[in-house]
Amino acid sequence: MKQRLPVIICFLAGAIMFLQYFSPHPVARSVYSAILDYWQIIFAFTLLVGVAAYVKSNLKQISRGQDIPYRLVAIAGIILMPILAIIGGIKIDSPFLWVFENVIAPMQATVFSLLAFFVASASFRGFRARNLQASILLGTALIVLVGRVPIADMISEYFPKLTFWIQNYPSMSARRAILIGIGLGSMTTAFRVILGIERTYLKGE
Amino acid sequence: MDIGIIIAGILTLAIFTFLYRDNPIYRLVEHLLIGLSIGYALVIYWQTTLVDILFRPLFTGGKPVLLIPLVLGLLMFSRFNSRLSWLSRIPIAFMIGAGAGVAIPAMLYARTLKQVSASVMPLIDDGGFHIEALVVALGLLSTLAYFYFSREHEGLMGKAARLGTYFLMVFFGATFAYTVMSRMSTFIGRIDFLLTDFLRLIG
Amino acid sequence: MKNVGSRFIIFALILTNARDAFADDIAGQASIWFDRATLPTLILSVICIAIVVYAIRASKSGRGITIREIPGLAAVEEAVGRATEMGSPMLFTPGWGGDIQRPTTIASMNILSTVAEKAAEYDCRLIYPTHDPVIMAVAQEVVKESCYKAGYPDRYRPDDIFYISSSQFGYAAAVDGYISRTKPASVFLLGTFEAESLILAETANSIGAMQIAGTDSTIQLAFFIVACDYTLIGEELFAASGYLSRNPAILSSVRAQDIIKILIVLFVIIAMAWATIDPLSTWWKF
Amino acid sequence: MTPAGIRWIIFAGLFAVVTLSYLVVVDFGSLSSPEVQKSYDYLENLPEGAVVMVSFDHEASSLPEIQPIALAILRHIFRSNLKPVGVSLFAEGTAIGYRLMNKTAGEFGKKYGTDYVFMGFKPQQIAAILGMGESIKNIFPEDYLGTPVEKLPLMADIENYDDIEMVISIADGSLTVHWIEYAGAKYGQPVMAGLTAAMITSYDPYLSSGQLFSVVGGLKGAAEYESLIGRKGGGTRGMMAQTTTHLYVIVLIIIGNIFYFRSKTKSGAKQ
Repeated sequence: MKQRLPVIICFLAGAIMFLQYFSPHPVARSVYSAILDYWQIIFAFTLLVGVAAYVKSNLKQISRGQDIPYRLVAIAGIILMPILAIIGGIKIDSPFLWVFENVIAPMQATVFSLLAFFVASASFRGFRARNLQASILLGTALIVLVGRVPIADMISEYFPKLTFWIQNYPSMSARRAILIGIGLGSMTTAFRVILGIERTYLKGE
Repeated sequence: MDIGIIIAGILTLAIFTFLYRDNPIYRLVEHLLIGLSIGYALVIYWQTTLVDILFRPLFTGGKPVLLIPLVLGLLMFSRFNSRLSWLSRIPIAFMIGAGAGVAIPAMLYARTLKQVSASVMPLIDDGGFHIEALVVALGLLSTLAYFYFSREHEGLMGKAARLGTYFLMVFFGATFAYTVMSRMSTFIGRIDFLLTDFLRLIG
Repeated sequence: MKNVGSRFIIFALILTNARDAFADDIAGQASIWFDRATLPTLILSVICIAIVVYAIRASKSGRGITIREIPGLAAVEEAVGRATEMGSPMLFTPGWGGDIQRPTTIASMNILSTVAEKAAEYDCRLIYPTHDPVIMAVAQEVVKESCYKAGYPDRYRPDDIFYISSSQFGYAAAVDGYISRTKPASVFLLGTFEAESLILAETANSIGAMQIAGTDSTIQLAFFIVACDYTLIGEELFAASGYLSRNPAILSSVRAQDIIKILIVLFVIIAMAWATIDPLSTWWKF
Repeated sequence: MTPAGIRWIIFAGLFAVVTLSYLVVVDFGSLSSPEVQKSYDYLENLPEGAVVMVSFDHEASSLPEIQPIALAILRHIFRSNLKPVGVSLFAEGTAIGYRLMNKTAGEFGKKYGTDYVFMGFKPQQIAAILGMGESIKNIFPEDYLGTPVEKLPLMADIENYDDIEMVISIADGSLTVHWIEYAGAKYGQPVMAGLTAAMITSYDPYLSSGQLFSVVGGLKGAAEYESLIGRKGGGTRGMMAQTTTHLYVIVLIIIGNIFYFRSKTKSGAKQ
């Protein structure tokens, strides 16, 4: 029961979703959109479970006296946003949106911009001409880097064209092979899941 | 000056301190970001999912069939009880199964059929010999040889797979460089905010 | 002519993907149960499924399957050994881009189960942060099972497998923080990654961690190749999960994938020759 | 030197390079690529009063790159007396889109409701895009501020895509694909894109097949657009920094290799 019921449900959900792909029939489409809705609803509940587990583990750490200020800040943040939403709604000029625009968004954008630094440090140590493969990696990167800024046009009109050619032919062909491989790997994995051969998610007793 | 800009500016600088090393200031804003973004997600999912597609249609729209996802969703809470926790496998099995069912045809169409057929081009036509067609075919076939697992890469197969790695390196080099531009733009944008809005050095 | 063909496919895609949005639009074709534009996909699906079934059956009849060496797989053992030796934890994260129904995440779980078993055996701490609560739930089950299998059920620490923020850069900032504070000896970045890939990889490098990465996001592969010690490229991630777990079903799927690849190669060669001889032919276009 | 020391030098160097080159404004002359020119020409040649839809399909984290593109295009729209209808397919882009439209409308003295409107966010993007092909009022019965659509004079004459000249999707991901594949393929609605640099190559196939009308991509695209409308902004200002950062990365790669070969010959000598 503990094993078989989930396997049966997994098979049914998988088989229905597989078959509906091939059908434009209104019944097939409404089944599809119902399953999508169910999926989103279950996800939202799971989010509640995940957040509850996160809060619980933080409270545990606090009671042990570990990292109290940091964990309090995190919990305060989790509680603050729903309170603001209840008080002022989530539309324009609400406190909820103000916090999003002035606190969350700048922090997210700044974490994103850390990438510029990591791109620089990775370039410094990652592009070394150790062997032929690494030299090809290095050479291609240098050509494309130059080809992407205004000075490329000043050097030669062929520079941007060469960049474009590399991107569209040799580089694209390798990308396609990677995509084909991933497609096949995903397909066989999904197939094993539906048939109940792959039961990683059922582990643990 | 706008209090929002001051706060945003201070937080921006606080995150940049991580570049020096991990420190209490970064740690504090990191936890602030985690907490607030979890809180934000809770509100958004509550409103756009639970209220809009579950509670409202269920209780005021007369759609009792939505009791199914409601029960499936509630089963996830069984995880907090070790004797009942196996029940949470039912909604998980539903999600994994549905995802796998979509994945088979979608992956085969977008990632296999489309990619294979886009790679087929005539080598010679009215326009003469197409070196591009040859390059694409060589690149595709040799990279596929690299991804051939059930044989060691020796002999002809080894040579083809080796050629495949060269194509892979061209792809990785080009992709890396292409993305540099975007990453730098984001940082330039933050500097713009700091210099123009926060410090007001630029009018 | 070609244009008409491609437009038809796009329209067909709408029919099959858009669903509920325009029920009335389809009303005239209400009796259609099968969308002919998806025929090539259906045929390919049937062929592929047949090959997978064949390969799984063949492996059951006792023919062993060996797969070529994948650089980086031997490194998994090394990574666990390194962490044990240094007395430091290991960190495993599946990236921000995936969710549980993505096959890549399942492959990543299979590798997690091997890593967790070894970690339990050597009593090495394994930290698993994720952005997705469902992935968290499944990973907890997987690690718990691995600890049982290794014979040390008491070494399962559920608090080390946790959810942190569904926001991309909230997750990135948090994992960065964990890496800098717990200083793991080995870091596994296996799953679907987006822009956060390089933030994590460079931070892990800065504390001197050994890194094994693998993803199906083609763009992020470039960053992993440059920044990590070992990178599993696309399909290698799937093959690796079979190699490590020695699971005959996965290994025979890898064999099936290879058979399909041979068919693809034949198709491309024949179609290219055909297109060169008869440039107006379009039978190979989907 | 320790690896950490080298990292700090690299990081400090990048900070210095960007800050200094941002303070210097260098005129690269009139930059222009065919794609940006095509976008500009199209909007330039629309009659006054024509309606365009601007969709803010991006998250907050990519705002630094997206904002200059959005501002340049919006300024051109208002300057040419076109009437934009703003929407958003991403919850995070909604408030940002509203603010950007208000800001640029204010610069040109445009009035909300008659000269521009902002309808807000709709989840389930594909359903929303297809639904607007039949009736925009059905999808957005009220605007972002909660005003019923009947009270917005601009919306009085707008039924569906037939009344909209162009959809401009400003995106940092794959949402523009939905506009192309649903509004474009099904309703024949032309689609233009404002994209982050990282996304440009992903859209090449749509561009070459003509399904996507044109692209304004990355900070460089924004700079080109700014030079076309004759109003310099974040794009132009960032161009010098964009160029120097690329050169900086190239220099780092070269120095990295010099280090590598020197250490290799040294260790070779010791053996």
